[in-house]
Amino acid sequence: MTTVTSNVRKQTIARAMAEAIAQEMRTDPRVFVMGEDIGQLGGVFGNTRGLFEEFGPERVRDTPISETAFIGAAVGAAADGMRPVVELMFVDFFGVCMDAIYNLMAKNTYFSGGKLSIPVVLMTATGGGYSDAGQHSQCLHATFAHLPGMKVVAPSNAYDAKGLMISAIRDDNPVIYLFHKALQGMGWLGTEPASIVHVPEEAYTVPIGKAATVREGRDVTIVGITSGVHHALKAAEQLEQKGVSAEVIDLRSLVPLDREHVINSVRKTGRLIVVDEDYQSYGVTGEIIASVVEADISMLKSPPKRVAYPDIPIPFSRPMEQWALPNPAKIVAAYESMVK
Amino acid sequence: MTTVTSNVRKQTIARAMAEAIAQEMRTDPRVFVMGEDIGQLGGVFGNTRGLFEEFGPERVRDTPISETAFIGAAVGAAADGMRPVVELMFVDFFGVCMDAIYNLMAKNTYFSGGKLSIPVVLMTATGGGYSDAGQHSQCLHATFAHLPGMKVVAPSNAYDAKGLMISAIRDDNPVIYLFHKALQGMGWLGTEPASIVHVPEEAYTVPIGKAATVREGRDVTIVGITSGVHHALKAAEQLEQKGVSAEVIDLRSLVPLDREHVINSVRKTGRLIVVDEDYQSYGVTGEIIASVVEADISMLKSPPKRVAYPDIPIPFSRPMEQWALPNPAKIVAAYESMVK
Amino acid sequence: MTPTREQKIWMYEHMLVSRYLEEMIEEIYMEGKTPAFNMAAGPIPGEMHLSKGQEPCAVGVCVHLKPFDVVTATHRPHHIAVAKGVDLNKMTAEIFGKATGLSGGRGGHMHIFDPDVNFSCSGIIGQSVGPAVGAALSRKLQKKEGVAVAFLGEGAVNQGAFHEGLNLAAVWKLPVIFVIEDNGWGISVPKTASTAVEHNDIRAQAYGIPGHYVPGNNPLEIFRVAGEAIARARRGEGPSLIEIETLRMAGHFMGDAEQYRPKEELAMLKARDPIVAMRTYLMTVDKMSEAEDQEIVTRARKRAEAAIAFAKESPYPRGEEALEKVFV
Amino acid sequence: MTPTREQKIWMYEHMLVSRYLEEMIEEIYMEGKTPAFNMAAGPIPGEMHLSKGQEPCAVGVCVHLKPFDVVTATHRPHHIAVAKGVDLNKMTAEIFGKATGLSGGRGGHMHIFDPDVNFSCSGIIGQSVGPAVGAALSRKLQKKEGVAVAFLGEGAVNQGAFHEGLNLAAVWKLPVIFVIEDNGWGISVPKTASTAVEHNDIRAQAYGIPGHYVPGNNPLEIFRVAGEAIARARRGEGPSLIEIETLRMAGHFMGDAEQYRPKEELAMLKARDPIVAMRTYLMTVDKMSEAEDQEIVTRARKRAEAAIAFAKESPYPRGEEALEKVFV
Ligand SMILES: Cc1ncc(C[n+]2csc(CCOP(=O)(O)OP(=O)(O)O)c2C)c(N)n1
Ligand SMILES: Cc1ncc(C[n+]2csc(CCOP(=O)(O)OP(=O)(O)O)c2C)c(N)n1
Ligand SMILES: [Mg+2]
Ligand SMILES: [Mg+2]
Repeated sequence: MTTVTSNVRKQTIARAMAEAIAQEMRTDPRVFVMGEDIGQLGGVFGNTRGLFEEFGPERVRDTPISETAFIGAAVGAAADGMRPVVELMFVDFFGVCMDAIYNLMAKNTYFSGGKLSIPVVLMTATGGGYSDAGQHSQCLHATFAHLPGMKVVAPSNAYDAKGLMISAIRDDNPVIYLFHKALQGMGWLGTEPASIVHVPEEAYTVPIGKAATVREGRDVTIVGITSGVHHALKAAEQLEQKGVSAEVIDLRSLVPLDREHVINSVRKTGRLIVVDEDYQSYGVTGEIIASVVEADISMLKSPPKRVAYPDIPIPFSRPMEQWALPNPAKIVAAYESMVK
Repeated sequence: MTTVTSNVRKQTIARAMAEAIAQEMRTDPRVFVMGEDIGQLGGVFGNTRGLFEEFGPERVRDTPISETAFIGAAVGAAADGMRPVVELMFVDFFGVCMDAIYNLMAKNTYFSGGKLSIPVVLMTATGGGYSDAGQHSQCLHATFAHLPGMKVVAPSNAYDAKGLMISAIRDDNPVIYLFHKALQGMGWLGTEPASIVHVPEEAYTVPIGKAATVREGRDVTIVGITSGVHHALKAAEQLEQKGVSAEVIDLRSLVPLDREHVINSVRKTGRLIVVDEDYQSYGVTGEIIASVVEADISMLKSPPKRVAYPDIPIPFSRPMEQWALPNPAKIVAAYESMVK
Repeated sequence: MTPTREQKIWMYEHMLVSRYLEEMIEEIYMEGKTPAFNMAAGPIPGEMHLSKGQEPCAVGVCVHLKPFDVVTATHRPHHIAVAKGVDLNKMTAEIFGKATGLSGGRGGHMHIFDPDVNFSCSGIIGQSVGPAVGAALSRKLQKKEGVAVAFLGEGAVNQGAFHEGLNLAAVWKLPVIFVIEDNGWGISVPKTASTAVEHNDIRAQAYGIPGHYVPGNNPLEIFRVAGEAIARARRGEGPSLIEIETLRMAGHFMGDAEQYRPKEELAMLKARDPIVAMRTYLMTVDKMSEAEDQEIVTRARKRAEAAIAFAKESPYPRGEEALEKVFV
Repeated sequence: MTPTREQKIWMYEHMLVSRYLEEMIEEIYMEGKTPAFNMAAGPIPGEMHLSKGQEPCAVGVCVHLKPFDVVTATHRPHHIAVAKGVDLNKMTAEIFGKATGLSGGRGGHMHIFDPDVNFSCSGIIGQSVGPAVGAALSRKLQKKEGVAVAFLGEGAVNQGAFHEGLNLAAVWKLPVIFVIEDNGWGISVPKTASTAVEHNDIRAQAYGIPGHYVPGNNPLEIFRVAGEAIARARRGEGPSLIEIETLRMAGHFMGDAEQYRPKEELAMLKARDPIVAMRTYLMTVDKMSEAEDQEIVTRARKRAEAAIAFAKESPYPRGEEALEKVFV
């Protein structure tokens, strides 16, 4: 059917992010973009492609390699009425600028008693799987989500990517926007086909702080974010072959965290597996599990399970990295160990 | 009895830390100390007092306010055979130097395939309760414990403080040593009397990665670290008045985490409360709870509880800060809500 | 560039307001902290960094600023806040942790935020720089009037944020002025032990921007140099760096016994009080009469007293208000 | 300070080894990555930052160094590692992610660590500085022979770590040399858009240390300037800063289409190849014969070939070895 096909507008996350930023820049002159190589290059990960050409060097500003300065500057510009979208090229570089992020961006609203709004979007690339080693492959979900004062979102597909970006730009609070390299649809980083989905042309929002059930099921709840969602969906398909019906939840936001959504699902399925590409300990998996069991311990038929990155720096060599990463097989195995 | 009294050598944590460092410096010429105001001033929190006088400015080095430089330098010196003990004055300042800590100190051993040993002790002050507001009162336990490659210890009393410091200095790996300001025994920061205990004069070690049961009990396990241990002990006394027997565990180390110790206790008591002065979400409380339930969910008689810092920046004003902090009453209330 | 008599009086008066306010705070701070000094006790708990002796830096710069100009300050912000026109009552209430404070007691004395006059602080060394650069960028992008001034201590100059911010401001030619208050000390560490050069104005060369060193803690000299730098920024000619020799008359924070500080230096403090010098100057050069001085002194003291009274009378916030204002 | 003929040949040969090794890596890197370029595919996955064109910086500095001297490098480390005497076989195996690699495949090409010759890297911009300063401090404290050299790109100079480290080294007068490889680009951003001054040698003034600018990507000039700075450090006279004009002959990393780079600049790359220039120089000035050249070329190529062969033949680590070596 031609009509249906022509309505489908499949996009990558990279493209969806750039489109969202462009649309907001067109309607809101306060929005501007800063970061390394986000101008003429269009961003190392493609998510600012086309912006420099359309909006020029004043509103799409390549910066020196000075993250503390330009993120600090974003805070000052935001307090002065602008709405900066700032890129930290890899999340792994947070350590050179975490004070600007966390002691300025995240806290100045509180320090001002709510008088100052700091509407910064800090977008940054996460994730591994392509042998970029220990300083360029991390997720660091919990590193950001643990620290109050910032919202934290992370899309698993292009539809959410656009909607969450527009929500983030319009939000009067700082938002950390994590995008996973392997889901960007950049080709040269591998591409998860399921991240490329229909993206409406018009501007729309996806609410920050709301999880989504991306697959319904009865026997087990699998919770993930970004890459974890895709592993979960693949595992669910494999489980289906074995007659197991898995429900898959995409958290989409880590702060605020939609605990209710997860709890309601586990209440139904009685089993919980949490998938996370971030380091396991003191992380997302622990928080989700604790949130469920502190709400109600009786609904669980077996101990919850986690499939997360082990507590080791990320190795370069492919066999080691692939061994360490979460994957569908590990999720299936986790389920099987639950019921045996 | 005179003999007994004369054997008791009560010390503050600050004093115990300084004594440990001094003893190691006497026996090991590779040990030296760097940081802001750790020389003539003896450290803002007293934990290097006397070192400058005994060892002089070469081995006890006041630094410029350049945390990235001197922590990075500690990594280079450690790789070159030295054993630096470095102070980050407040843990809250991690953001200006986290890359040196986390992308260098914590990972260089792995990057070198285990060939390089990076024996740095990074000691830093945590905790609030004295109205130092949002950039000077945090604990950030999970911020460090989440990231692999560093050991993380945090004493609740002077005996452990000395033993853990000696272990940390002798450890061939990087160790984050968190000391809580309100337990330092500095007077001007308030003093928890129970942190001041007998400290043997001779050098001794407390193993890194081993929790301690600081009070035995049957009805509930209360797990804490630093200030949380003291709140737990006070809560246990109050519970005892009500006929409830609480077991209190001092984690002492967050990495490695002595999960077995906690699990064994919960197996006995059937109930778990985790106390933490760090922000609640994606933190220590979630990790402990998840570790217990993933081991065995059937041993819990009721949902586990957490008494942690709410997910807000730390307010200055006393009524707000005191309201937000964990305390014994909150622990008692948590227990009561469990059994009602 | 020389100040008018009116500007001089303005500077003098604002130095006095800051000084009186701090003297009153100093006294109240010690309530509940004697005989045993416990920072957590008394009507004003927590750290207290007094700025006495450094008032010339604040007034000499801020006399050139309008409310729409932006100032970012440090952990030692009172004098600057006073000179920038921060609401004195609300600021004092904030220092007391009261509900009527600028942020309802959430920030305290290291986190003085008054958006009405574009004033903010950070307690993290060096972190006044980025936000000032960003505010200047914002003005440039919006083509809106106004410059930004970042204050920082001489100890802060060795923090990476300083370097990154100055380079960024220079590359983008932003209307921002970096003012270093060189009081010779970063807590217990003297400048000579922490900084590889004698004066930090030379560091301006690393960014191709003008650098100035102002000796003598003299409001008139500061007026001149700051005035030129600010005018330059207003003309769109980019950033400047100014280092001012000043004086920390108190300890790093209250409770600091200053045993590390040479006795001779401590003995000289009173004699080098810049307010005394300014008064003498005004009397000699500007023929300020005793009566006029009394009037100014009284006005200044009354403002401080009113602020303290306001703070004292104000209620505390309720504990659970801590949960509010994390997000807007 | 002028190099002996032997030193010149040494420099030439080490430039060749690095170049040949990279050419072989370049070819193998593309295996499995055509027609669709996917960084994750092929025998050498991940990012690949080639140093071709920058070899003069490495040899001109490292010819003065002994194994006990310390070198810290960047995300673009091959040429420096070669010149510092890193084990070529193990380094190449590391780049392939093999079990026989320097770190058993844990680090890859951005994390070349060879403690035997005191060589290490960081993939984080600016973070070569701190560890070099620390190694220099260690030598001073231990009264042990040796200097430290931190290499960094011109883009890295605007990172806070640079500023902090130089000040610290200057204050403590440590035996460390900071070498900036100015290839004009930080990924797609030209130096003019990121740096407020034309040459970074002027930034040495901010730390009261000697600063040198070496134009022309010429090993002999680099030899002279680096030699003096290293000798100065060995004499205990403290740190120096050197900026070297060099040339990025490849894209930032492999796969970079370099559309941001002026066509004329790209067209000139081959003509500006420093190895060709060095060969010409040696033939003209040092009367290197074709035969001698052939000998050197063959020796260099053989070393590279042997390293590649070693890497290829080596086994991969087992997946679960990932868990090892987190702690010693
Ligand atoms: C990044 C960071 N490091 C350390 C501190 C602790 N600290 C607070 S004030 C201070 C000294 C600052 O010296 P200077 O910049 O000269 O300002 P002054 O106190 O003299 O006004 C230090 C080290 C801090 N707040 N932030
Ligand atoms: C702190 C940090 N920010 C950004 C990056 C990403 N990055 C890698 S290389 C590079 C450019 C570096 O330029 P330069 O220092 O001139 O070295 P070159 O690549 O030219 O050798 C950037 C921005 C990084 N690795 N670390
Ligand atoms: Mg100072
Ligand atoms: Mg470069």
